[in-house]
Amino acid sequence: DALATIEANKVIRIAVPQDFPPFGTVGADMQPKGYDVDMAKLIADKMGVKLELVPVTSANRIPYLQTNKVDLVISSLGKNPDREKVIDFSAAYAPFFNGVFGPAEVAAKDAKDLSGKTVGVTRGAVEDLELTKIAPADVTIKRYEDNNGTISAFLSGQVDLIATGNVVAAAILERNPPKKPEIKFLIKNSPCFIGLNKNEPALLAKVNDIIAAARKDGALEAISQKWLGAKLPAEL
Amino acid sequence: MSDFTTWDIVRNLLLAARWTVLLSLVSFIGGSIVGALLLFIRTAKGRLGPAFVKAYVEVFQGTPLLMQLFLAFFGLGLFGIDVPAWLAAGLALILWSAAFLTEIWRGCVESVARGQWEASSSLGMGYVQQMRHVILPQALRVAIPPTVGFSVQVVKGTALTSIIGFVELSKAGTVVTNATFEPFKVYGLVALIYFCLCWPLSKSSQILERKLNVAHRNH
Amino acid sequence: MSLIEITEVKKRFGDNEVLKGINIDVAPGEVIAIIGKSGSGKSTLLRCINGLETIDEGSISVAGAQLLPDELHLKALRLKVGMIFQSFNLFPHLTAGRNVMLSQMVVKKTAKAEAEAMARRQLERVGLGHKFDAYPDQLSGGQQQRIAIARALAMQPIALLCDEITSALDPELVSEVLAVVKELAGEGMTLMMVTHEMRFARDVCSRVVFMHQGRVHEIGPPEEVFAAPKTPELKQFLGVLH
Amino acid sequence: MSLIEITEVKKRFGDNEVLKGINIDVAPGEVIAIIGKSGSGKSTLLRCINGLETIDEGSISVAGAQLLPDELHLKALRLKVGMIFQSFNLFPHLTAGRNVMLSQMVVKKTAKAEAEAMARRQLERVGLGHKFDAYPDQLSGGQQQRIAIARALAMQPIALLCDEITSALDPELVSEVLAVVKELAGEGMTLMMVTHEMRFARDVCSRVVFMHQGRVHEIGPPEEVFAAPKTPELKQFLGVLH
Amino acid sequence: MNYAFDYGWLFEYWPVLAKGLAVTVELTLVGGVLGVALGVACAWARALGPSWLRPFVAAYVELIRNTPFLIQLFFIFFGLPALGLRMGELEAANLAMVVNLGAYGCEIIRAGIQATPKGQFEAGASLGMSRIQTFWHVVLVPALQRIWPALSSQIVIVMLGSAAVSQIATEDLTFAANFIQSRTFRAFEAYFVSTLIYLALAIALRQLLRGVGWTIFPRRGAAR
Ligand SMILES: Nc1ncnc2c1ncn2[C@@H]1O[C@H](COP(=O)(O)OP(=O)(O)OP(=O)(O)O)[C@@H](O)[C@H]1O
Ligand SMILES: Nc1ncnc2c1ncn2[C@@H]1O[C@H](COP(=O)(O)OP(=O)(O)OP(=O)(O)O)[C@@H](O)[C@H]1O
Ligand SMILES: [Mg+2]
Ligand SMILES: [Mg+2]
Repeated sequence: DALATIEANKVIRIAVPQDFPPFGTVGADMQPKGYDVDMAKLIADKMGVKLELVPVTSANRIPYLQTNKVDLVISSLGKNPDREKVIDFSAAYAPFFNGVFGPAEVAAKDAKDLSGKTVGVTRGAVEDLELTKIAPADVTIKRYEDNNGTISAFLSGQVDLIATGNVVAAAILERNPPKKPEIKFLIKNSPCFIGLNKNEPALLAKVNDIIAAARKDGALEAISQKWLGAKLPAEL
Repeated sequence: MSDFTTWDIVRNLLLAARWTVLLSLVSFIGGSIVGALLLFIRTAKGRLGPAFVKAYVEVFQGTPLLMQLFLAFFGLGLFGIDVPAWLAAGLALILWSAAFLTEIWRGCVESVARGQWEASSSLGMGYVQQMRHVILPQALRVAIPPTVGFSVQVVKGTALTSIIGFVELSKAGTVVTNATFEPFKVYGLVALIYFCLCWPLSKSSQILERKLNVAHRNH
Repeated sequence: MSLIEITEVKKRFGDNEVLKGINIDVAPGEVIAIIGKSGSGKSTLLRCINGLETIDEGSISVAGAQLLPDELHLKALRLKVGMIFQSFNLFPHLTAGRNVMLSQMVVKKTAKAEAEAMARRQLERVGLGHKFDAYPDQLSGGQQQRIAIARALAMQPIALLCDEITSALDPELVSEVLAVVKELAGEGMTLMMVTHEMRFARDVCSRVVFMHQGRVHEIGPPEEVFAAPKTPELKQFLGVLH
Repeated sequence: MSLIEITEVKKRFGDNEVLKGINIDVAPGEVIAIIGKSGSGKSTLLRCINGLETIDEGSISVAGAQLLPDELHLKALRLKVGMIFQSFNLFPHLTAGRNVMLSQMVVKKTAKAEAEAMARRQLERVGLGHKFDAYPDQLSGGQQQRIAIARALAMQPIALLCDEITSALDPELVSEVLAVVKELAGEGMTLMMVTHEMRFARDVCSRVVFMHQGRVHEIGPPEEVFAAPKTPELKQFLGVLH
Repeated sequence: MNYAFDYGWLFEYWPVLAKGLAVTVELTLVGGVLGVALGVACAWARALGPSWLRPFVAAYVELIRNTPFLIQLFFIFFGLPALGLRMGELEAANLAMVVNLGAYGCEIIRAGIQATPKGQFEAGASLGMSRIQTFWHVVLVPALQRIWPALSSQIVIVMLGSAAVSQIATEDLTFAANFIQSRTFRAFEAYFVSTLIYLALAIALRQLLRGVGWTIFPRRGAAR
């Protein structure tokens, strides 16, 4: 029983990203920070145990969990049926304001308008799952390793449009690049979940309780404001 | 969103480069020891030993190092064997380097003239004595340039340890780029640091080789 | 009693039967010259006697002991029989002196001082006492070959096998090596040598073996073999050379 | 008129003056043997005539044309003068036939069929017509050297330079190569050859050049040079060899 | 072990794997052939070429050999467009492979050229061939034969190194593995399968190169 182990050891090990802003990134001191990191801190706090952050990538985050090297994965995980066969998901803990962005001269009001275009996206991220679902067959989706790849592909003109989070697009705009990503349309608001091993009902219940409480007492709202610059949507 | 100054970037990359150096040293030194053992087995008479080393080399040279690292860390984890990341990284890198070094050195041993084996045999020396006193001293001289040359591959190979959680130079570069979105600056610096680490190695390998060729011509 | 007894020795490389039943007995102190065309199996025969090749049939015994292909027997054999090669095969990373000392120290576990004394004695014997500290690549071919002889002698063998030891030498260096061999013969060393130096064979050897297609085609004292060759093959062979 | 005129040729390697003023005139159809100790400059002289080394002073002219060290003159020269080396230098990746065809096709742009016909003719001439498709490492040293001769002949040179072309051969193979050279000499080919085969030099050559320390020390018809050497150096040299 | 391996996804995702395999093979073939060609040209320039050319080739070789492949790839794919040179990810990956193998091949082939006995150059010269003709007709093939095993190993290394191209969205074998694991979270299975395919590819490639060696080099042991 993972929960019992955590409480006995007084330590919870949580996998967080460090190359996926704004959910996980680093400061100038190379310490992890971001939405997912704050969420991890919140959970450790509420459980009253020490937090051990384990930085992961999209390639190894699930193996970390499956080999019991971490107890939870908080890495802006999106849900799909295949994934649910392998691990369990908590209640949603974060919204994801995903949109398709592109330069002013490219017109695209909804998914149908992407037809014939090339869209860049970060492989395995929520927007990858969602865009793949809604895009017409003749859209070319280029899947890059990380946000930097996606953004570089956009800035260097390798793709027409990108699908990414609002905050990432805002970060590009901040640099005032020659090519400005403007919002074209929002992808269905798909939330993120915390991942944990199967057959850990106690831990799952505990995490869900903490999320529910955090939503009530405004802690989650505060994290959302801090990292996404937006209110938590009501439907979360 | 980014609070990195250029100095922060350089500092963090240099700090991460310490891992690159440490991992390189471990894998090179360990790889040399294991490689030397394998070399003895590979060049000895008999069937089983050489065949084993051959298969070993085939597997470690025929699969991506990334996967070897992945399997050493997570694969063993699946079986409930909890190896710490540094051990898995060290192990995989050592086994990987050993495979290459054994092959490099075997070539050098084979480059020693057959007459040297025969002359030492006819003087009554056994296999280990021949290797120790006659073959290796000659092979070693030839082996130094390609061995130093291979160390460059080791330095670059350590980049793949990020798959099991090491934030060495390459990974630090990725992490910092994803915080700053300044790929050209960051990757330029990463390339520069790699170049500073590797170039002295390749250069000295070339110089050694040239020396050796000159020495050879005097024969 | 014979020192080296070679009985019905056969040797194949794959399908190629290189030695087809060789019989030679060598008495102590004999000097045997082996002559014959390229490919007739001369080198192979010497290499078999020294255990560098294993024989397929027949037997070879040296000083009464059978040649067997395991490490222990081979080592014992090689302490009795020294071999010198066409290409010298000195160890290039060691000085002349060290070349001569090495096998004594490694194989016989002779103490260093003793090995060195022996090395100096043997180098003196081949006329190269002053080259003790020279490296092989600082020496002429003739000098290198004499060092190789000293190296073999330092193991105090009871017989020496020489495979075309002057063939890789410039013509003017041949005589200095042959002089050393002649001296050894004079001192009673048992010698089996493959050679193209017919004049030397005639002057120094007690018997000449003419090999042809893996067989001993003619054998006898040099006067007989050279002056009155019996077979057309030997006649032709000697004709070609002169 | 002379075919090859060598006038006051000097050649230095660094501080080492290897040729110290050589004068030789070779008439068409002459067969010149060059003899001398190792290091006396024999090879260097031939290499200068073929333009493989540039000379420091003096002049060399072949068939009236001066030797100049630019690609164009060199190529013209080499079409006139062929060279054969001690170590054969056949191209190991090409068959005997291809070895002979290559330079015709590449240098003279001869059509393939024609080059092949020429190659067959020349291989026939050296007695190796049946080895057209053999690779060099399938051939004996003597055969390889005869192919090298055929290769040079296929370019239809007016003179051939031979540098110790039998020194790397086993004794029994020497005669087959010398037989080919003798035939060439008989057909009137101009030849300059460095050789250690004194008997051959005596029988076949029109003149013998004895080189000593970078100079032509004695020159003359073989009867004179061999029977009545004038200088002690030549006496000593001949003595060593016999 | 409490992990249950599940290869059910293979049924749905095998086209992704097949495409990945095809791309990796394509990259290896194009990179191998053009890379060796570039390597030969550079080796010629460094060993025998005009002296003004040598420093440029040397700089190229040093630069490539001493920096990671991934970064070279990034500069080609994201950097060259800034200079007006835009290419798709497959072309960029191909170019990176060629440039990379070219540099390593250069050094290997150069060693082969430098091991050519002087007599071969002289024989060529004395038959009237120019330096280039001698190189092309006389020196090159035996030089390649001499270093063929080393060159083969390098081609296999470059093939395995091609995994990095997945980072610029080139859909090679590693991309396929990553893609599949990002959808199914079956990382072990995906990586295990791709590793086996890489191993099979490496073995097959080595056999292929041995075969190529047998056909272009007519005689074993001809060059030593
Ligand atoms: N290791 C080997 N493997 C296969 N065949 C061999 C080997 N060694 C020798 N042979 C063959 O055995 C035959 C006899 O060779 P050997 O070297 O004994 O001849 P040789 O009389 O010494 O000739 P040479 O005068 O050229 O030295 C040759 O046909 C040779 O090709
Ligand atoms: N490329 C070179 N660089 C420096 N010195 C050389 C070179 N080639 C020859 N020499 C020197 O020139 C001298 C004459 O050499 P050469 O090869 O002409 O002698 P040789 O008469 O042909 O001797 P051999 O009979 O040994 O072939 C020697 O002292 C040799 O060391
Ligand atoms: Mg022999
Ligand atoms: Mg010479």
